[in-house]
Amino acid sequence: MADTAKAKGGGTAKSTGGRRRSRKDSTTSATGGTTSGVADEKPDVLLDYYRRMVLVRRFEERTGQAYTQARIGGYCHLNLGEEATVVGLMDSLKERDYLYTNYRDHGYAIHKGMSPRRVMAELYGRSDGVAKGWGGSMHMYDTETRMLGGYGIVGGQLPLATGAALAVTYRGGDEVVMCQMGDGTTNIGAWHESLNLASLWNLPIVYAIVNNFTGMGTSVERSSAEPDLYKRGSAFRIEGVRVDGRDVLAVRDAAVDLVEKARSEKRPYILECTSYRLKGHSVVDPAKYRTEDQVAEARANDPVAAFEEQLEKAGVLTEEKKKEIADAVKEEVADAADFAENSPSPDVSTLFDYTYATPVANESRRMPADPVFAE
Amino acid sequence: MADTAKAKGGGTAKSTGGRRRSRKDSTTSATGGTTSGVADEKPDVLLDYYRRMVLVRRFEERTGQAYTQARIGGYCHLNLGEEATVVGLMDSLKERDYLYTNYRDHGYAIHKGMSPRRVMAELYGRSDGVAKGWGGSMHMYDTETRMLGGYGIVGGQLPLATGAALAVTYRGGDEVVMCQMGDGTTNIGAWHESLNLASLWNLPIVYAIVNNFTGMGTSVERSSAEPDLYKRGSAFRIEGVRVDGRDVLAVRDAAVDLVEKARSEKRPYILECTSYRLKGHSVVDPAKYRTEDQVAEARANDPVAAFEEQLEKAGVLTEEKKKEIADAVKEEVADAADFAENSPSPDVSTLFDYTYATPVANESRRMPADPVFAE
Amino acid sequence: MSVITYRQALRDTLRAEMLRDDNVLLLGEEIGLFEGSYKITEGLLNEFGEQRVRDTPISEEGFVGAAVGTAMLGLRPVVELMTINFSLIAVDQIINHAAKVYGMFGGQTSVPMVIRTPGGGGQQLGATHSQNIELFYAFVPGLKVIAPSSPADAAAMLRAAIRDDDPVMLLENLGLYNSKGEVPDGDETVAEIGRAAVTREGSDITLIGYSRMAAMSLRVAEELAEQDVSVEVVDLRSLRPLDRQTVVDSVRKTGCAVIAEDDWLTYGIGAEIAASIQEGAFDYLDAPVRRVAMAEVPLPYAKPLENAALPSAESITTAVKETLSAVGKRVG
Amino acid sequence: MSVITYRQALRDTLRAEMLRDDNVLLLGEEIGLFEGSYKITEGLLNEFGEQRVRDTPISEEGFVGAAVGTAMLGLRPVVELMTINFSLIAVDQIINHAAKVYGMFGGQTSVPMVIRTPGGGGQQLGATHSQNIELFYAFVPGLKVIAPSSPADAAAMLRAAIRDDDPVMLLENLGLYNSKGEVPDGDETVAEIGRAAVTREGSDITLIGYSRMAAMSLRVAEELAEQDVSVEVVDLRSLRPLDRQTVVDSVRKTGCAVIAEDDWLTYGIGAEIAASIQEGAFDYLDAPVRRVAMAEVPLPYAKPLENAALPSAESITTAVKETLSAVGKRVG
Ligand SMILES: Cc1ncc(C[n+]2csc(CCOP(=O)(O)OP(=O)(O)O)c2C)c(N)n1
Ligand SMILES: Cc1ncc(C[n+]2csc(CCOP(=O)(O)OP(=O)(O)O)c2C)c(N)n1
Ligand SMILES: [Mg+2]
Ligand SMILES: [Mg+2]
Repeated sequence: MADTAKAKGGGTAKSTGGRRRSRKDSTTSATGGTTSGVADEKPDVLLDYYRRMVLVRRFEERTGQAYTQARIGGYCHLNLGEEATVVGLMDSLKERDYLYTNYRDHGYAIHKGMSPRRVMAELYGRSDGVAKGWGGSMHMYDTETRMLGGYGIVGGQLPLATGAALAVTYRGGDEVVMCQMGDGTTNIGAWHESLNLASLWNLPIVYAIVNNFTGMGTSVERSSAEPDLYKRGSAFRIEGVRVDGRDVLAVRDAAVDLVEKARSEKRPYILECTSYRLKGHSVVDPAKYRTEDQVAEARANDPVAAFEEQLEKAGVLTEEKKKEIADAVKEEVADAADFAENSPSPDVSTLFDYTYATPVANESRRMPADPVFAE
Repeated sequence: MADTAKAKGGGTAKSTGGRRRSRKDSTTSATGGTTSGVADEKPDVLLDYYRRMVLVRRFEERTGQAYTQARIGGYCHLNLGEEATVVGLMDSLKERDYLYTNYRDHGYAIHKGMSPRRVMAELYGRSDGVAKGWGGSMHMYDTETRMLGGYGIVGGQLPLATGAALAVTYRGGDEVVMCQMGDGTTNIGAWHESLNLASLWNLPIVYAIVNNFTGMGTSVERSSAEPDLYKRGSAFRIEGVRVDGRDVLAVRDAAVDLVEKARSEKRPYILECTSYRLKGHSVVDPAKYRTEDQVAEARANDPVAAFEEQLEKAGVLTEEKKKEIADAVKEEVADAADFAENSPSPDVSTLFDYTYATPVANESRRMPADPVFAE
Repeated sequence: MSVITYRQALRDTLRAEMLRDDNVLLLGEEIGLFEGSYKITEGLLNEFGEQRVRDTPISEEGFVGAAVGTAMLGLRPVVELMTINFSLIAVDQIINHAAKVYGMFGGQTSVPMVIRTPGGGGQQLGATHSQNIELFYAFVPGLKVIAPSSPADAAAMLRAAIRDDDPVMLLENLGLYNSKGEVPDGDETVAEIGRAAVTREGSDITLIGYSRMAAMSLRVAEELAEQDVSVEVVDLRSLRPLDRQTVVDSVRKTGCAVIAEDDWLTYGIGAEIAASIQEGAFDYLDAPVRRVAMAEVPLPYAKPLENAALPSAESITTAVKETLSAVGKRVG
Repeated sequence: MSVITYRQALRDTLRAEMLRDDNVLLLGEEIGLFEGSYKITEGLLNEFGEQRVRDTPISEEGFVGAAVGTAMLGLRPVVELMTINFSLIAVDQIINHAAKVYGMFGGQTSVPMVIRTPGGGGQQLGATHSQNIELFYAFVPGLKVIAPSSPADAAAMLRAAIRDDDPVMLLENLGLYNSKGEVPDGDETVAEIGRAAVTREGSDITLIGYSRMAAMSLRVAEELAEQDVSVEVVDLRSLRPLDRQTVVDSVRKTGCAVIAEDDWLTYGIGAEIAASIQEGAFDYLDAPVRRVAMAEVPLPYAKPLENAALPSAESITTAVKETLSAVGKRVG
């Protein structure tokens, strides 16, 4: 179920097995990936995962709407199609573990523990937002739940997350850092420098690659000379694993395995989760560059629909339960939107509140029309 | 004789064989590496290589002296201990091939075809220098011999060299680009980005790593999570080869092989040459951080002494011939130094000659004490 | 004469230059199949193929440096950096390599390349995606840095940049892509890099801007004209070299000046303009040169905060009026 | 009171701060075994071990970013960048991350880190290794940028930087490492970031500099005193925030000013100083503010060219004398 690229300490870096999986051959059923091991998992857990996935789906749909209505501004990237990956990854982390992500961060923020209300309020740029309206879609952050930020500069989060893992070892703690990124991100220099440091310094970190097979419109094959991304750790003797990111249990199992290895061994790992982006790169991208086949393929690989179908077949998800969950989630998302709508915008008087943490002499607090020397 | 990390197009990236060679186990004789295949090579060629190696040795010794006498300024890094690597690599290139190097570039400049006179004049900062005194030790450059520069920013030459190879394919040419660098350079982001591009775009380039086992004072093991540097191409499906850089014939053979493969297949390759730095990182570095053992080991691995001994034993290098070469080289180096000494410094009136190639309106030509508006 | 957008002017010029010269190639993220984040390269992959319109991985340092390498061999690459914020990843290749190769090696090899990249705040993109850091490039000898404010200038300057033998940074602006203006049909004007332009004559005060702020300054001047204020507008057009003389000549005439910039004030582009004016027009100045610029904060996402932090037509108008009253000229 | 070098002041302070606070750790290339390219960290690996004095690979972006990450978790990393030229590789982590984390996330997590790095031309290091690009950091809100010119300031400012909760760039200078000065024994002064200092009082003219140019300005003032010229010297000390008031107060007193900087003139640090002076002391200025700065070229290696391109005591003296004669003050 999972491909592995081993690179054990001391030994020779080599990539074992790992038959190249193209988008085609990883499509295992008409309605997307089959979730493995459903029969062996507790129904409660399965239903909870289902609920969480539906929550991401509905939250993101609502976000898309609100963006179209100009209630949300800036760049806005959704987790549509990546719900199983988001839920599986987040369930592998303990509360004390740290998370860094890229700008496609709403689902992670919610499932690392932020309330959908405050995430939505951030999207609306309101003062009750998780970053008080200073960050917006790309920059969810919450010290309490240890989600240490969504970052908009591709690859920017990698050195930071690596440093967080260094701080953990410096203090002798047993937290793990997870650093999420997209496939395109493995081509930037910060990837190389960060993974080298993490391996050299034996840091407890899991680099989680969400491989949706494309950057904005550029495919993995056209951007990565080694398109089997989990194997790229070979340059640092870091072991990598690839899982089907439409399979929430597989993602969770692989993530738990690597997170706990990272914790006990103090070693970095790579986890690649393949997935399908259901829509364009960001809300405004009509994705004209996709062929009809690709659109159909993505739709056929909808992880929420597939998981739902499977749970229904397995008798875990009854019609009743499904409706109950649908209603509860609908309510939760509507409540989040209401909360956001009613939260006040940050006051202009706070404009200079967050330039410096330690107050400093002669800081400029000039507004654009002010002269430099106030009389 | 050479370790290989294969990564053939289409197949799975994997590192084959390649037993880890530590400094210890690559020491094959008391006086450094034995040069392989001496018996099979023409005496003339052997003597020529010997002469070239001696030329680098004497040139660098003279450079060190001149630096100490403050005739040369700035940072100054010598090829002492890397003579076999320099000569072997340079002999693999055709005149039409391009070369990019780091700042440790004197030997390469000479053996890519620049006259020692003009290289020394550059070191002296004189107008007959290869870069008219604008570059200095770290920045040898000559359009004619296609040595497209020594670069002082670690890793800076990699994207440039990669781009040169792209230009070659854009034009349908059959030149190859060689890009030299040190071991420490494989840890910088530009390495990753460049090699990924070169593999993705099928560029005819050989990345030549001179592994002298240390950056300034930091060992490969303390800086590279994969210390077998030739294997780092696995992240890009680039094949790598390691040779004993004290063995001029082995370096040449491996380099010729990869350069010609790069030329015919339009593919990038990695060539790692292990070698020993006989002195400190730069002329001013007393290398106090080296243990006595390490100093002794480096001295025992002097490639010039070893090659000399071997050629003598093989009867190729007679006492007479040795003296003849010694004298000729001594003469050549003395002549270079004289030439440099007598070359005029660039005139201050040329200060604004090389800011722009296309003249431009309102360019500043102010000297430090001048007002902005000349009356 | 056609009225076209700034975007269209750039695209048409790119296309024409590619038709004119086989050595011109395009490199950048998502410029091919995706047709450019801001669609400047729409249709070009189809027309010219992958060799000449090359999608790159997300590797700004790598592909900007590679472009420098191609230029060293005589090609004329035009690189798109998606926004100027991402140029920070490539800044070593731009400043330590593109800008140095010609001089550092004694003038042997020029680097004929163009980097096109948009700046501009006001799109709610947050602190890391809204910076105006043209200063970093304008500061560096060896680079040429130009910033068109109109479709006609966009075309003429891009043409000049591509034909120039030095590395040229062409600063575009998110807020200008859809702006329209007249461009003569079949225009072949090649702008002279290093020249500012007086885009509106006036006698009461000099208002200086570049890129979007030059366009905004023109609008402010038009509005003020209705209040009988005669504003002379200088569009810097070129940040390096900087055409101080045109600025100073205007201020010698009007006696006072306001600078509109959308970067941060302290050490921003306007600082040099103000410093130059006081040097070149000392005896003519009737009031201090005023600067209108961003508040000095990491730009917040929330719209009210962002609006407050950025310069606007209103803030420029305020500064102009206050300066006029300082020199004793009545407004309205 | 001991007379020690600037280098020693830095080293002693690093050591004392490490002893004081376990959260202080050092990161950088060759700072451990090699003891620092310029020996600022001599002996520290031996004393504190690898966990606290960490040699890094040549990966400026990676380890500067990693330092930001450690700071986000409450450590207080002090990073050495071998020279400011190499900071360009890390500039995205400095500007887009270190400077943004506090504000972009609404003030939740501060980034208490220090980046120490020397600048300075005049060592024949050529175009890429001789740049003074402190401007890039001084321009960015969210960073604090300080530049000591004496051993006492080096100690007091490094102490302040380490104890400050924001990212601080501490600019050292190759030309100052061996300079000596008095530092009180057992000194515990914590400099106030954001404050300039009048390092010599005078009445004829204000001479403004920072780092090596502040030290050089003092020497020029001393020489000119022998010619009966009374030069007031202002050492900026902090480039962001910038203490305009101290500068302007001095100029209001003297009526004229010269700025000495060793970066390029156009858009250099001095531009902001001149712009600020004309705004804050307009009615007091008797002559234009003059700037002495590098010639605008990629700095050549050859000594005569390098010497000609760089500001010197002579060029500063010339500008001072010319300014004095412009305001009608006799020299000598
Ligand atoms: C350094 C940098 N370069 C370019 C961009 C513009 N950009 C934003 S997202 C993106 C694609 C990223 O692809 P990937 O890493 O696969 O993540 P995905 O969006 O698919 O989740 C690009 C190029 C950026 N934000 N930062
Ligand atoms: C980006 C950058 N960082 C740091 C330096 C300082 N530096 C110069 S040489 C060097 C060591 C390079 O080691 P290696 O690549 O192994 O080459 P070697 O000198 O051993 O030939 C360092 C760190 C630099 N020049 N550029
Ligand atoms: Mg992707
Ligand atoms: Mg080395």
